[in-house]
Amino acid sequence: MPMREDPLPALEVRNVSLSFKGVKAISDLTFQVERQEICALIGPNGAGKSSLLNILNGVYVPDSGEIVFEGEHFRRMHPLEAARRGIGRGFQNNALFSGMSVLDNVIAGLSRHSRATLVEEAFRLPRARGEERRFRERAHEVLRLFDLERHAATLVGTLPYGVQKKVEIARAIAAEPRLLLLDEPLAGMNAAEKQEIAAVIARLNTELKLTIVLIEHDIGIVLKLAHHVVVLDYGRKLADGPPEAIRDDPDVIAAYLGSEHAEIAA
Amino acid sequence: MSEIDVRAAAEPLDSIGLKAVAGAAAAALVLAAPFLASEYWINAIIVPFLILSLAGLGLNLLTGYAGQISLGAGAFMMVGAYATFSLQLRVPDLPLPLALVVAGIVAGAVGLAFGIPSTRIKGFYLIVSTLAAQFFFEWLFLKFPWFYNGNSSATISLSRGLSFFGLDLNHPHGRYYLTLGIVTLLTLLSFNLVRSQTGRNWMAIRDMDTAAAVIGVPIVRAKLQAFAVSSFILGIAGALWAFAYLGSASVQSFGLTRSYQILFIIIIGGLGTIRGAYLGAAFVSLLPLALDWLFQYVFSGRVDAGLLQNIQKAIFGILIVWFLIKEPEGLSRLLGLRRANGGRRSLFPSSLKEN
Amino acid sequence: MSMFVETLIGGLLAGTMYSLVAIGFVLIYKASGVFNYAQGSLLLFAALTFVTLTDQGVPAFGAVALTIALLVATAIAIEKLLLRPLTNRSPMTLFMATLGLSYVVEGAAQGIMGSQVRALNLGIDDLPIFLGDIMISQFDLIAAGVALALVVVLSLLFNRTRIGIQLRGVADDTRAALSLGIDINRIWQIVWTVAGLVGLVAGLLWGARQGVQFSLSLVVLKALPVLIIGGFTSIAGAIVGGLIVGAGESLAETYVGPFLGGGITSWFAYALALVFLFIRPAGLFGERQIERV
Amino acid sequence: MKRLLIAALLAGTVFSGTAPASAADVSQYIPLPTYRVGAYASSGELWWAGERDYFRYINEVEGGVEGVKLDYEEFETEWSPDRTVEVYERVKAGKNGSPLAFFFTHGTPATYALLEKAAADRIPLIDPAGGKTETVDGTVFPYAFPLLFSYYSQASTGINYIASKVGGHDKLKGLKIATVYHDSAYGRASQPAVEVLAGKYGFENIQIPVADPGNEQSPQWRQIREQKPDWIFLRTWGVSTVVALKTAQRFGFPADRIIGDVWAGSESDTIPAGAAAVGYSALAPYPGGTGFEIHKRLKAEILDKGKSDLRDPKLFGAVNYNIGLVNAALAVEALRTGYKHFGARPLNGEEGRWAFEHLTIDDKRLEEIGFKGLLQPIRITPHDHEGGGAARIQSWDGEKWVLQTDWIKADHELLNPLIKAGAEAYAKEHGITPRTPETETN
Repeated sequence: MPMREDPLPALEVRNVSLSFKGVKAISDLTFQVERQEICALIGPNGAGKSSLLNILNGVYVPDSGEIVFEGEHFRRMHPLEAARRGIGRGFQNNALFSGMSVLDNVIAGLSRHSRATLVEEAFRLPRARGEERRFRERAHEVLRLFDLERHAATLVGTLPYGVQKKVEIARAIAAEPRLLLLDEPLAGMNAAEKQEIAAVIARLNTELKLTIVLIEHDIGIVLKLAHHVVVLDYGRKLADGPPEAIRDDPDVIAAYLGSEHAEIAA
Repeated sequence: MSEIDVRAAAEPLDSIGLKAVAGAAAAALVLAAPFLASEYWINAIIVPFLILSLAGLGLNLLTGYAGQISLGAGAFMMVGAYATFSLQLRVPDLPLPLALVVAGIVAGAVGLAFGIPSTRIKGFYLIVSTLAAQFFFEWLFLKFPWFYNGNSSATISLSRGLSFFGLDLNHPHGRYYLTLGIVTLLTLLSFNLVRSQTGRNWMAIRDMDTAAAVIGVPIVRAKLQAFAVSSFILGIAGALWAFAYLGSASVQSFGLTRSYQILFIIIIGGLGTIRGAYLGAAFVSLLPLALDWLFQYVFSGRVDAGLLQNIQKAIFGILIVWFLIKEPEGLSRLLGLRRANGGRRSLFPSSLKEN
Repeated sequence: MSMFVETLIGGLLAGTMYSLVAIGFVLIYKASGVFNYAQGSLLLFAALTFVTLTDQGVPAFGAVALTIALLVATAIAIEKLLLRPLTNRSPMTLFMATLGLSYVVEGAAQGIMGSQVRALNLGIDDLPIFLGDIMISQFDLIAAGVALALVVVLSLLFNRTRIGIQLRGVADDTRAALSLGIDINRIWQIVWTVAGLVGLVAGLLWGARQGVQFSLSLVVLKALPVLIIGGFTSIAGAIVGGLIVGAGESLAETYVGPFLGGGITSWFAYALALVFLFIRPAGLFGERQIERV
Repeated sequence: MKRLLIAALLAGTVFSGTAPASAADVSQYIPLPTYRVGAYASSGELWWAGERDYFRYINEVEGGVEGVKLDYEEFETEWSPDRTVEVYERVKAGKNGSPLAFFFTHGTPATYALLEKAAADRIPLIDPAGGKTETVDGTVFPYAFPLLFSYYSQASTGINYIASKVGGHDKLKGLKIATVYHDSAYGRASQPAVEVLAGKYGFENIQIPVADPGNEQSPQWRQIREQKPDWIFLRTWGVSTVVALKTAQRFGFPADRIIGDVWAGSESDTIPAGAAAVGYSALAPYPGGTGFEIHKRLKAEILDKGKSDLRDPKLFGAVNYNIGLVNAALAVEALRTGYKHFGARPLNGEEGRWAFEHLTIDDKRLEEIGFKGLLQPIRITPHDHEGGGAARIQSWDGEKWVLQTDWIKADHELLNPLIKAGAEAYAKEHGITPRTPETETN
C-alpha cells in the first residue's frame, strides 16, 4: 500500500472532458492519484486512456475540467510546463528519436535540466563541458539500471521493439520525474521481458518514491503491480478503487472483463 | 575541415594514429592548395565550393538537424551580404571580421523572425514563411537605394576590398585563406553545437516533435535557435559569396535558384550530417563542370548547342532523381562515411507528415 | 468606388487563373501525398507540345489528342520511374524528386521543341467589357468560366465514377485502399494524367495571355500561396485561395503599393498566406491532423 | 562501382583545364557566355546564332581578321550573373596561347557583377546597348564599354521620337509620359535621365514598376487608365513585355502610343502578343530585317551552305539575330583596329582596351562591311565608351518590324553632365583617380 505521509494527492483529474470533431473521447472524468502510488488505467481500446495521458502532458487541450498537480490547478497543461514540473512520459508506439543513438535519446530527456547557453555550447566553455559530462554520467547510470549499456552507441531505430520500449522508459526516468505516465510499457514483450520491466517499474516506485500512472492491458500484471485501478469505458469512468475491489466489481466484469475473466483468475 | 573529420571518425580507437596522420596530411594539402592549383581552380571552383559548403552547413542545421524545411536560404545569405556592405560602408572603423560577425547576427535575427511561424505551422506549410522571406528581401534590397547606397546598378561591393586587421586579402590566395579560415571555424562551432544538448534538442524535434515537447525539450526555443544559428551561418556565407567570390553582388546572386541549390547540396550530401554539406557542395559545383567538359569533348560541334545545353539540364535532373532513389541519405552514406552501425533511417519520420 | 470594385473584380478573375494552376497540385497531393513542384514544368510541357503540333499544321483537335496521349505516357513514366521507386519515402524526398523532375521536363521540352516564344491564339478577343464605369476583361471572364467548368467536371469525376471513388479512398487512407485491392499505381498514373490535363488547360489559358514560353513554368510560384491559403487537399480551397490571392494582390498593388514604391506583388501573396496560416495552420480547407502519440 | 563513377566525374573536371599552346598560328580566343537554357533562351538562341554566323563568315570567307582566325567557344550561364562570373574566371587567362582581348558579358547584370574584377584584371567588358551608364566615361572606367547606346541615351532618344511625333520638343510641355519598367536594376537604369528630360521639357514623369516576372499586370494598367498618360515608354524584359502589350490592349491603351526600349523590341516580344502588338514601336539600335548587305553575304556564304547556327531559317534577320551580328562585327572591327596597331597576333586585355578605344566605323566602313543601316557610325574614344548614342525606330506591323526613321540621336549635351557626375561619385567612393588619356603614350 502507498504511504500516506502527505495529505495532498499527487494528481487530481476533475470533471475533464475532451472531444475530437464533436465525438466525445472523455466525458466528465474525475479521479485522483495519491503520492507514490502506482495507478493503472484500464479499459478497452478507444476508452480514452491515451487521450487522458495526452491531456496530462499537455498534448491535448481538454474542453472543460481541470487538472490539479501537486496542489496547483491547471485549466490546461503545456507540454513544456508538464515536463518542467516533473511529469515524465512513455508512449504507446515508441516515440523515440529514431535518428539518434540510445545514449543521445536518454540525454535528450535531460533537456529540462540544461542551463548552458548556445554560445557556451558552440565554444565548449566550461559550463557546457561540465553539463555535458554530468548528463553523460547520468544517462549511463540510467542505462545501467535498464541493462542497456551495450546499446549506448546504437541508433535507436535499429533496435528491436522490446529494447526500444526500455529505452523509452529510461529516457523518461533520466529526467528524474515526480510523476511518470506510461502508455502500455509492456506491450509487445515476451513473458520474461514483461517480468523484468514490471520489476523495474516496481523498483522505481519503491526506491525512487515515484508516482506512476500506467495504461496496461495485461490484467494479471496490472493486478499485481498497481495500488489503484481506474477503469474507463467510452470515455467514462466505470470503476475506481484498489485492484482487489476492481477484480470483484460486477460492473467491470460485465462491461469490460467479460470473457477475459478466466485470465484474471489464472 | 580535415581536423574535424579526424575527430568525427575517431570513434574506433585502434585507428586513431593512422587517421591523425591522414588528417595532418589533408590539413597540409588544404593549406598548400593555393600553391598547387591554378588561379582558375582557386577562384572559380575551390572558393565557391567552400562558400557553398558553408551555406549548406547552415541550412543543414535547420533542415537536416532540426527538421524545418526552408526554401529561403538565399534570402538569409542576401541579408548577410547586404548587412556586411552596410557595415563596411557606414561603420568604416569596424574591422571586416567583426563586420562579418555582426552581419551574421543581423541575418540570424532576421532568420529568427521568419522562424516564428514555425512555432505554429508544420511541414510544407512552413515553406510559405521562408519563401516570403525570399521574395520580400529580393524586393526590399532592390527597392530602397539605402541598402545599396544609391548605386545606379543596384549592386553592392566593398569599395575598400577585403582585409584582415590590416592584412590585404584582395588576391586569390587572400580570398582563399579568408574563406578557409571562416569556413573551418564555423564548421568547428557547428560541430560542437550538434553534439551538445542544443543539437540533441534539434534532432529530437526533427525525429518526433510531440514526444520532444513532452519529455521537456523546449520546442519553441530550440526551433528559433535553429533558425537563428542557421541564418547566422547563411548570412556569413552570403557575405563571402558576395565579396570573397563574386566581388560584387546583387539580389539576383541570392535568388530562388540559389535557395534550391543549397537545398540540393544538403539532400545530395546527406541531411543531418556536417560532412554532407561538403560532399553535396562538391557534387553540385563539380557536376555541371564535368558534364560540360564531357559534352564538349564527346559531342562538340556535332549536336545543336541549344539541344546539348538542355540535355545537360535534363541529365542533371535525372541524376538528382536517381540519387534520391538510390541513396536517400546522400553521398555521406554512399562514400561509407557514416557510422557503421547507423542503420538506414527515414528522413523526417514525423515532422513533415501532415494531413 | 467604381475603381475599387473594378480592382476587386479584376483581381478575383485573375485569381481564378492562379487557381487553375493550384488545382493540378491539389489533385496530386491528395492522391499521392507528393508536393509536386514540377506542376509548372508540366504545364509548360503540355502547352508547348500543343503549340508545336499546331505550328506543324496539325489541326487543333488532333493536337489536343496527341498532347493528351503524350501526357498519359508522361504520367506512366513518372509513376514507374519516380513514384514507385520512391514509395514510402519522406514527403521531403518526394518534393526534391519533383524539383529534379522539373529540370528533366524543362530540359526535354526546350531541347526538343526549341526555346522560341510561340504565339497561341485561342480565338478569345481580349477586349474590355464595360458595366457602367467598371471594366471587366472578357478573357479573364472566360478563363474563370473554364475554371468553374473544370471544377464541376473534376467533382463529377471524383464523386460519380468508380475510379473517382477509388481515388478518394486512396486519398483518405492509403493503407486501407491497398488492403481493398485498389491498384494504387494505376490510380497514381490516372491522377498524374488528370493533373497533366489540368496543366494543359491552365497552360493554354496562360499561354494565350503571355505567349507559350519558359516563364509559364514560373506561374507555379503564384500557385504556392494559393495552395497554402486553401489547403493542399481541397479543390474548393484552391479556388477560394486563388480568389483571395488575386483580389488581395490586386488591391494591395493599387492601394498599398504606391506607399511602398510599388512592385509588391512578388511577395505580397506570400505575406497574405502567412497571415492566413497564423489563423488556420492547415489552410482554410485543410484538415488538421490530430496528433496521436 | 558508384565510387568509381564519382571518381571518374571528379577526375574529368580536374583534367579539363587548359591544354598547352601550340606556338604557331595562334587564333584569337573569344569566349561567349551564352544562355540556351531557361527563361531567356528565346532571345539568346538567336543572338548566338548571329554572333557565330558572323564569326564563321569572317573565319571561312575572309580568312580571319587580318589573317588571325577567331577561336570562339560557348559557356552556358542561363543568364545568371554568378555563372557568368564563373565563366569569366575560367577564361580570363586565355586559351591555347591566346590571351583574352575582351569579354562579352551578354547581359547587364553580368556586367555589373564583373565591373571591378575586370578592371583589376585589365580585361575590357563589352556590353553594347547595356552595361552601366556611367561607364561611358572611360577616364574612370577604362575597361567597361557600354557601346552604341547607353540606357540614358535610350531614354533621350525615346523622348526625342515622341517629340517628333507630337510636333516638336516644345509640344512636350504638359504631356504625361509614363515609364512602365521591369522592377530591377535594368528597369530603373534610365530613371535619372528621364527625370532630367522631364525637367527640361516640362512633361509629367510617371514611373510604374512591374515586379518580376510580370505575368499579371492588371493593377499597373488600371493605374495607367486612371492617370491617362499620353505616351508610354516600355522598359520591360522577357515575358513582362508580352503581358504589358496584351494588358494595354485589354485596358484600351493604343499600341501606337507605346515606345519600347531596346530589350523590349524583338519578335519574341511581339509575336506572342498577337494583334495587341500591331502598331507598337521600339528603339532599334539593332533593326530587324534581312534587307541589309551583310544578310545577302551571309545568306550566300553561310545559310545556303548549311553552315548557319540558326535552327529555324525563318528567323534569319530577326532582331535578336541582328543583335548578334552587330556585336560580332563590333568585336571584329575592334580587333582589326588593334591588329593594325600592334601587329596581327592575338591581343591581350590592355591591347584590347586600346583597340576598342580607337574603334571608328564611319559610313564608308559600314558600306564595306555590309552593315549600312544596320549599325550606326560610331567613334569610340578614351573619353566616350559609347561612341554612338542613336537608334532607329521600328514598328511592328503584325508580321515584321518596319523601320520608321533614320538614326535619332540622343541629347548628349544634356546627358553628359549626368554621366560625368555619376562617374565622379564612383571614382570618389572607390578611390580611383580618373586618367588623362591625352597624356598617355602607346
